[in-house]
Amino acid sequence: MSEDETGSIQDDKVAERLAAEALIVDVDGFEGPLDLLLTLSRTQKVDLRKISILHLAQQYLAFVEKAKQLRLELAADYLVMAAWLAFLKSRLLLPPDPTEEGPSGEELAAHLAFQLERLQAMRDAAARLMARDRLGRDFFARGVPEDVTRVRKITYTATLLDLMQGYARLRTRDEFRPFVLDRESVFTMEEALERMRGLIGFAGEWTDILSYLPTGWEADPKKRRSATAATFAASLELAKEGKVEIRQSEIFAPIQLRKKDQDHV
Amino acid sequence: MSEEIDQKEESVSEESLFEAPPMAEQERMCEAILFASAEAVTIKELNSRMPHGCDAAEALVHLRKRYEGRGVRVVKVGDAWAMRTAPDLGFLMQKEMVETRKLSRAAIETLAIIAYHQPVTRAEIEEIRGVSVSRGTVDQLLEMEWIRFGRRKMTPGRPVTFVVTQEFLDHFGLENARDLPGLKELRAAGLLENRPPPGSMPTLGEGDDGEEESSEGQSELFED
Amino acid sequence: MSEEIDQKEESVSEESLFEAPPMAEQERMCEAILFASAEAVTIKELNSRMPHGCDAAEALVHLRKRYEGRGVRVVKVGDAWAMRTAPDLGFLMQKEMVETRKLSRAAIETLAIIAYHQPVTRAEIEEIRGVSVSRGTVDQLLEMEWIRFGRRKMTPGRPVTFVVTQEFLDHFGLENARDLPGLKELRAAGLLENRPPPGSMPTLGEGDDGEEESSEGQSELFED
Repeated sequence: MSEDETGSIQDDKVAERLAAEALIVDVDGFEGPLDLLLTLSRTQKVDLRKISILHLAQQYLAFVEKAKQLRLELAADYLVMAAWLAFLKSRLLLPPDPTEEGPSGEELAAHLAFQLERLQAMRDAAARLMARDRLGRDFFARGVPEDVTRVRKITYTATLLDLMQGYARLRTRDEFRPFVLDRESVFTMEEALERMRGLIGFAGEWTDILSYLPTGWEADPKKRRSATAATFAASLELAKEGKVEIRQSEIFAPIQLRKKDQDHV
Repeated sequence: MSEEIDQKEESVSEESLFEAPPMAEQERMCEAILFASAEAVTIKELNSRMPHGCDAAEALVHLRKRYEGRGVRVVKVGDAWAMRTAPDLGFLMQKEMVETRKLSRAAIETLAIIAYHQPVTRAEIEEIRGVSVSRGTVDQLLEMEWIRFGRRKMTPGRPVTFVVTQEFLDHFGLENARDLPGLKELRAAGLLENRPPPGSMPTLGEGDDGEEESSEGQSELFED
Repeated sequence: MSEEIDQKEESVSEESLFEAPPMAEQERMCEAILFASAEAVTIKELNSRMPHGCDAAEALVHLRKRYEGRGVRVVKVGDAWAMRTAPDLGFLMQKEMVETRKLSRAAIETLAIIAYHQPVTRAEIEEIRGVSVSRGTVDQLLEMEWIRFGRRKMTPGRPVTFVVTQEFLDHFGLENARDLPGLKELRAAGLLENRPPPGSMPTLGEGDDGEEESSEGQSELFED
């Protein structure tokens, strides 16, 4: 924790003097008054725990004076700290006044010492942290990570509001658009029934019901599906009415029908 | 810590001037290089990266043997070497991700119609939506177990009907499909801006249901 | 060869319905998963990717041991695990070295303060450093994914806190935030405390919020 550990102290007197001058010129290089105090405290060359806060306060005030002479602009917080240190200095120098309220000069000094020590401790910790073996510098991760295939499982969801809005949308739309069913590719059972009633008279032999599909409905799969379903449903309806017979030799085999011959009954 | 490493590094390079590191150490080096490399590494490159005097080819023989039967293997790729996970463990390289998506508009509308008009046939849904209902939409809703087949209608062709399921009610926090807000409430909630022309549509909750069967079917459905 | 593999795969998935694969096999699986991933993998994810009934935690104990002294190590990073090359072989890896962005002194200090004092508020960081923390510094650390937001403090204003991430631990080769160098000593010396200033000290980061809690919050974070 002592400043020697940081290795930043320079024993060389020339270097020290140069550093002191650098302090003045490079005031912007400090990260605030606490940083400046910490740097100044290094010149005392003692453990931070044994540092003389009074001496440090004097050093700081001298620094601020010098900066003013050089007409360097000091940020407000440096000046606030200077004012406070001047106050602290007077407290430390004058014999304690028992009538005075608030913390004693010693208490204030102790806290400042604590702050300095804590900041130094964090700097040391930071240095130790950065000196650790580090990923990408000292040790390495897998060079060719293998992709993890993400098996997507999609679940769909909707809220009650979605549902209500959807329904409301439908109901509202009806007001603007008279209801028209897109029947272009829908062949209804009624249509199929009508068509088959006309044709059934000719179905003396077993005939695949697919041959009853209306012309022009075979090509488009959508239309074909609709027509097939409707024709099949109509065939069942006709069978129920006793007009035709239906047979299928096995599952998925063609469904055939023929006119029910009254003679065969 | 870093000092230690520096020392070691130094000692290695010092040694390298005289003799190569022990084979076990060379094996470790090959292992680390193959692991960290983005591409397969040739023996030549291994040798050039390892301290002078190393024999990467020999080290690889040892390394390959060490990984035999492990979850990772040392393999030759062309004239270079690489480490790969064992092929029989390929099935571990997948991760199931559950993604939640919004139901499509068509599906929501179809679902809403089923919920409000159940039991309802496909033809009826198409009439209300004004477009044909794709098979996919119905299948999706069936698969989600939000709708199921209801009783067949006693109309020509005895078409199948759709009704909503208990899962549907659970998901939407409904006790009963009849708890769905009626048109009046939808309007009060600002979801319906205009008045629909009177009698244009059978509605729930407004008691103008033309089809007796549907309300019958419904109460039957939800009584239990 | 491929047939053999298929059979093996089959038998594994068949077994998984009844009992977990043998520990040696589980170790291989952990090995393959960790090997294949550049990022650390949590035990939870390992278990979710391995067949049902596997115990990744136990398999990892074996695996870690197996890799002791090798060119590649099995390391713990927070509650996750990863494979990393041995740090003493870093000198072989010039090719893989990534130039890490130079962090400013402010960023390094801020990072250290967050690591040692976490969860810590911005005001507390400012109190320790004696200067205000620039937004850019915090942003940079967040962007590098070395810090993240922790829970808010239960003090007036409910200020957000910062904590270090798993990526931080991984980068600095730490198993745990408790393994930070010198943490114990610093705590014993009282240097991780947030002593309120006596009377009217000039403090930065005004409106500093109840510092009493920080040590509490910290013990919470470090204790388990």
